[in-house]
Amino acid sequence: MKAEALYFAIRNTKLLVGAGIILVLLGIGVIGPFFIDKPPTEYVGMQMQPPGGEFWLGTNTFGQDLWAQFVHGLRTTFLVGALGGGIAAVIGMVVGFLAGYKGGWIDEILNMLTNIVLVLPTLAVLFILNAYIGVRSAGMQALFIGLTQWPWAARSIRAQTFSLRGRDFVDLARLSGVGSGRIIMREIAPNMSSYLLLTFILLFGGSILIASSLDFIGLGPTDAVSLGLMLQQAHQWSAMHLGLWWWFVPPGAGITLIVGALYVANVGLDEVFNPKLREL
Amino acid sequence: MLKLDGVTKVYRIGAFGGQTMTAVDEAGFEIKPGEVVSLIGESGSGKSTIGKMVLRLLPPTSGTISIDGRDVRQMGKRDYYRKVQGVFQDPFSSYNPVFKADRVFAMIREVYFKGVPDKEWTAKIEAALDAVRLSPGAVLNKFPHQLSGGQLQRLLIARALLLDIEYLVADEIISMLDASTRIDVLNLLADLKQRGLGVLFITHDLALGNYISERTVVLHKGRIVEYGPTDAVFEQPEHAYTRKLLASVPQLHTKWEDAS
Amino acid sequence: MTLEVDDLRVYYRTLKGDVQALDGVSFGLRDGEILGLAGESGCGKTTLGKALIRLDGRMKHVGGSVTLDGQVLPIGDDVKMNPYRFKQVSLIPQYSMSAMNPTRKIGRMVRELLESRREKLDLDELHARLDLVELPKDVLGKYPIELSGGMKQRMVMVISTLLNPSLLIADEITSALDVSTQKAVVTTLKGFRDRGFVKSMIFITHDISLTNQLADTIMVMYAGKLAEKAPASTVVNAPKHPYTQLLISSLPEVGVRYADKRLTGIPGNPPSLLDPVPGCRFRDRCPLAFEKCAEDPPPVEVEKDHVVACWKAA
Amino acid sequence: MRNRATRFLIPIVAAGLLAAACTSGGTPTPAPGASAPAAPAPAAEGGAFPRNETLYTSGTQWGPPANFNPIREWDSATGTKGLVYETLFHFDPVAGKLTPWLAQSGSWVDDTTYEVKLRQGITWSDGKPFTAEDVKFTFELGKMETVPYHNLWNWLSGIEAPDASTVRFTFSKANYQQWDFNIYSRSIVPKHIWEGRAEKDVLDGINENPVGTGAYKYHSHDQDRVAWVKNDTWWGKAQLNLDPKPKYIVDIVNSSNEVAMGLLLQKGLDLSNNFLPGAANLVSGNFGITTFYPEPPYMLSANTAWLVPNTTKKPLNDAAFRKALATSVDVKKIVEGVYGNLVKPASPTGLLPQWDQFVDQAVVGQKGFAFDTDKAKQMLAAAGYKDGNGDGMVENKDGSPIALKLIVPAGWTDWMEAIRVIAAGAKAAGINVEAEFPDYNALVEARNSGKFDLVINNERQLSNSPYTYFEYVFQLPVQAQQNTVNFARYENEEAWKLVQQLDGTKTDDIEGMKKVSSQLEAIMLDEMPVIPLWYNGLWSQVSSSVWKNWPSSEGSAPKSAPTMWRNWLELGGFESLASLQPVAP
Repeated sequence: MKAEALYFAIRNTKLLVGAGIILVLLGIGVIGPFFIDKPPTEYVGMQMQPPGGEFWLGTNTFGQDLWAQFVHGLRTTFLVGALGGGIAAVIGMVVGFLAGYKGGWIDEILNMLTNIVLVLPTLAVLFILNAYIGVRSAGMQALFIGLTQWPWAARSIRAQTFSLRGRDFVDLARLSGVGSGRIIMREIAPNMSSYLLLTFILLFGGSILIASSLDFIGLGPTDAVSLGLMLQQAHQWSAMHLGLWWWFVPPGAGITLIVGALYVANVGLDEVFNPKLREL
Repeated sequence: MLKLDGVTKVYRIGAFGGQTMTAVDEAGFEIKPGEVVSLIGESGSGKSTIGKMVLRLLPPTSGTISIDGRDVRQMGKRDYYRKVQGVFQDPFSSYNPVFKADRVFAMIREVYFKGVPDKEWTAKIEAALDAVRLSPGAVLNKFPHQLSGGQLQRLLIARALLLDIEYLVADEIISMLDASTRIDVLNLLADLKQRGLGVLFITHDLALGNYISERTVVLHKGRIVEYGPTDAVFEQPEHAYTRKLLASVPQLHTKWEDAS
Repeated sequence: MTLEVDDLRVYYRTLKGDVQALDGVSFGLRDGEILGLAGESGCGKTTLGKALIRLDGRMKHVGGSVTLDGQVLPIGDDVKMNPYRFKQVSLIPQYSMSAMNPTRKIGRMVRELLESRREKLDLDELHARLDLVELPKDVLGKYPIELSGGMKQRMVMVISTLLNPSLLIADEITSALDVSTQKAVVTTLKGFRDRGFVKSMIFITHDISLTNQLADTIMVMYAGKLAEKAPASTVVNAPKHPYTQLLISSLPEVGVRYADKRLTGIPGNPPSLLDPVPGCRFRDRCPLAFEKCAEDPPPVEVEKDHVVACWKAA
Repeated sequence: MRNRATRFLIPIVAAGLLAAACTSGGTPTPAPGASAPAAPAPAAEGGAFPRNETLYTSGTQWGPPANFNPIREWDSATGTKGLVYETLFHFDPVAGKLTPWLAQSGSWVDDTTYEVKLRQGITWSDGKPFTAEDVKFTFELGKMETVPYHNLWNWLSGIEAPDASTVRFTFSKANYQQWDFNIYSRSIVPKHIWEGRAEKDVLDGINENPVGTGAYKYHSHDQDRVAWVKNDTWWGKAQLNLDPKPKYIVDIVNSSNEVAMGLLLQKGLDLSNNFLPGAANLVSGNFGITTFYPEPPYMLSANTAWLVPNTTKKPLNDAAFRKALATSVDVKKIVEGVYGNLVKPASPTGLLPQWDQFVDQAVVGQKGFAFDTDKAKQMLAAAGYKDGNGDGMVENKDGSPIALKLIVPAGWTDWMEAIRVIAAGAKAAGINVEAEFPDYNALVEARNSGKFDLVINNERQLSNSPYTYFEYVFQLPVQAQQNTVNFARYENEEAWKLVQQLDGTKTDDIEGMKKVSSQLEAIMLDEMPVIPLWYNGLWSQVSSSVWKNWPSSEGSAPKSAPTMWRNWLELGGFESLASLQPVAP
């Protein structure tokens, strides 16, 4: 089974291209900052310099090195994506598994919770939170995204769990004296592992998009540089009108590439895991 | 002796559980050690619900299930499952498709035989496989889809045997098997009673029930309509439903129109 | 002769290669004949049934021909097959009960189906047929969910035969039913043939006892090939192929008790149809196998209407 | 950048309400508005406004025009005061003197009596004559408690109109500096229309169809614009020899500076009073956009941005500490890096360049400060602030750690950038300052109630007198809520007395003013109640594609302020409009 998945994985162009792009960008984001000695917000050079030898992506209105910002921004963006997607995935799984497996009143309560969070006007909540809490870090942003994005994952995991819990092998595990937690972890979850992976990838990409949107409307972290914040700054400081394309093209392309690549990889993975899509 | 006494199961249905549906109504019968009891009924008769209640996968709404006079609800589930085990209809869905088939043994070991050394355990498995006439090399370390339905069902019976069980619930365990192999599994079940095992054999196929059981319970819409020694039930059915059922069974050498 | 199947080969495409699910099967079907198609899972009986009406995406018509009422059916071409479906060939698939659109009332569904075939609904005829299968007329105003399994099954039978096709294929339609319903369905099918709603029929099942209640002829398949074909009573009482013999002898009947007579099954499993080795496909499990079995046994008509593919039988 | 609206709106409101400044009730603070209104349709579309007869402006109004009530100087539609309603005088910041407007002249008859002679032949736009009664009526409206200039009546004792063109004001105490401010700031309203209006209507009325004496009349308005049409019978054409050429003035509601820049570049806008980042590039980049100066700082200076310490909190209650903090700020980096030289570093006193004559250079030379990290460290050490725990940051004298939060509203990106620079500079000197960006309303709440450490503020504009500046810094008493002035909560009785003394100095007594000012500057530099950082510009970007002869530092061009900002039309804004010439005849 696993070998088969691997067999198809290394032959799936979509997966390879998607994962390749992600890995390259991730590599830049993870390793890149170690080669940049100054903080990305430092005013290091002449203002508004086009890309060139000294500053690979040029400088912005303040004379900040945009390559340094891009590299650090990639790191933050990945971090928020992974953290936000991770938190959402974990909550979604806990809620989905519990609701789907336990059923009954636990299901009803969790379902209600899911629906409440689902219809929550996220943006409005964020505005209010922002007004009262004030401090905004990348971690808090990820936490917020995680805390608001899990419902659809929980719903689909619940549905899948629901259909799996009626299977004979689950009954058999119960007949073996295995407890609920272990049945979920070891009988049900492994059956959905590919689905859970796909869910996480979608949440990951979704978190990046949401984070970028939040950044862009001014609800981004204030202690970090992210690709969304770069875009926001470029927009606010009229980079477009001033012709400073090197300020907004790289972060815009970065976000598009990451999310696009995640999507392509997701489609690829889907084909790897799903024999029906794999067929011809 | 495994005894059911006035066992009833009522399901709540409808959008808000406002309606009820009685799946099993005051069922009572017993299984003695070394005896196969057939529980015969058509779909919706409640026969699987009874199987699940005996296996404590569903709680009865009322009535008691007892072993040797002791209400099973007073027993811890782990202890209970050492005595009572089950095998289900679909061999393929009884196995978690992502794991190897012999994981069903490992699961038992984890819970009941933690301290048993590997060697002893291997010997135990081999003995159990031998009892179901499987060769270890043919079935161990394989994924479910690499094995046939007959092999899988036998493997599940071997799993139950590891626990020195007293009672086995066999819920339609051969209906998904091919004709060429189902009789062997049936024979195996019949052999188990020689080991003193009590078997609840749930089926819709009267011929199969007739083949191996000592006593037969006929279930219709949740109620027991006929209960007695198998020969008596098949040769002198008392209830009209049983007679209708018998008349509908396709016989290899007799055509319906000839019989009537 | 209604149907003439000649050396039909249909393979399944998989990643590991072609599964030779139907590997050179020939047989004929007379007007008014009901053929019982029996065999274990994976023997090719369902493939054969499907091949006569619609190949799904993974099926490939490799060779052979199907002639119905003198016309060669374009079975490899889904679009060209369209005019034949329902009018000439009709299929009741295995899970047809659950295949009905749950959002359509049954009457509307029937009308739409006929319209898509450019046929007009003869309401009197429909009512007559509903009467025949003991369905009240008002089922037409109901949704599928309001019908029981047995009623749905009968409704599907009525719909499938509404245009009086030459050939009806019933694929394992009784396997999920209770014995009493089984009997009703089988009786109904027979009635359809007797009334001429269908000219001839192929009844696919794994249950030889059941097919014997209905079929004129039984064809036993094994591993994608024909094993034996003979009048029903011959197959049940005097089979010639070792496989048929073993199969028949492994079936318990009411009255046969383990304590009195211990039946035995057939040891071993059918071979993989992915690149099968040449020769008789049953030989690994056959108690009579000898050297010659390494060659393919051709189907031989050992007596009138009794075809056997076995070196020993010939 | 979006919220820049309030940044310029508020200081102007504050200045406009000078007389009411020490009350807390009459000073509504417009909310910044979280959602941006839809971008205006391109103003270049002709329709009712032929492009070559229309002046398009933007940068003042940040929400749909709400009212045409000149009493509501803080949120009436742009142009209500200045275009429709006029004041007795204008003030010319270049010459530093009042320009008679509705008044022919004004003079102190004695120390507590001021007499205004009105011009003849002025009519309201409904044809009724403008008389001394209107002036008397307008100032007497201030007797209503909620009218912003109510406090005037604390020292104004009576008004007489002995004839149609004479108004005589008598004072219990003459505050000469404030009075000058008032006579060029108060819109005169027609008595025959406003008479009988209830207090609520006077303050909150929308005042549709405003009737004024001004050069323009109401034309129409929409969610995204207000349009004024020229008053052909305006008195000023003859009496002031001013003849504004645009037949229509259309002020576009801002949605964002980004949109404003787009409109400006498309020639859909003639005058943008928005802060446009990178404006220097527009000027040098051949975009057809010009500013007052063709080189840094490009803009006239309009107000001073201060770093305001909460002087009630340790260690900000220590002047030595405040001065060390001041010394740690690299203003040059802010001016160059953040603003791209669009602003000028402030002098140590923070007094605007227009008030240069009042700056005592000797005092500044002796007590002034300049950016010097090492010196800041020495000053801290000398004042007894040491880094005891070795984390690189100094502690309080009692050893407790110092952690100061410097706040600006989230979204005010130039200030956000600026305080990052300030925090970095402070840290380099050993002062632990963290930049934070609370929501605007939360900041206002914290600032007004004194629950903050450090905040940036610029809520006082250029005016006729440095008095307004010092009043902002030193005003007493400090109350629980400080809504407009002295956010630092700095208490110095002596300084406050000096401010009042300055107020009581006659406006032509320059030497007297200098003398008091010098003393205040000395206190300011010793005590550092606020730390002046830079002069914000009078943001103004103009396009000469339709209208020419914009104010500029070059050649013979007008030197007045090119702006539509609230309350600036009397500070030269109107004169700038009046000198425009059409490009195509």
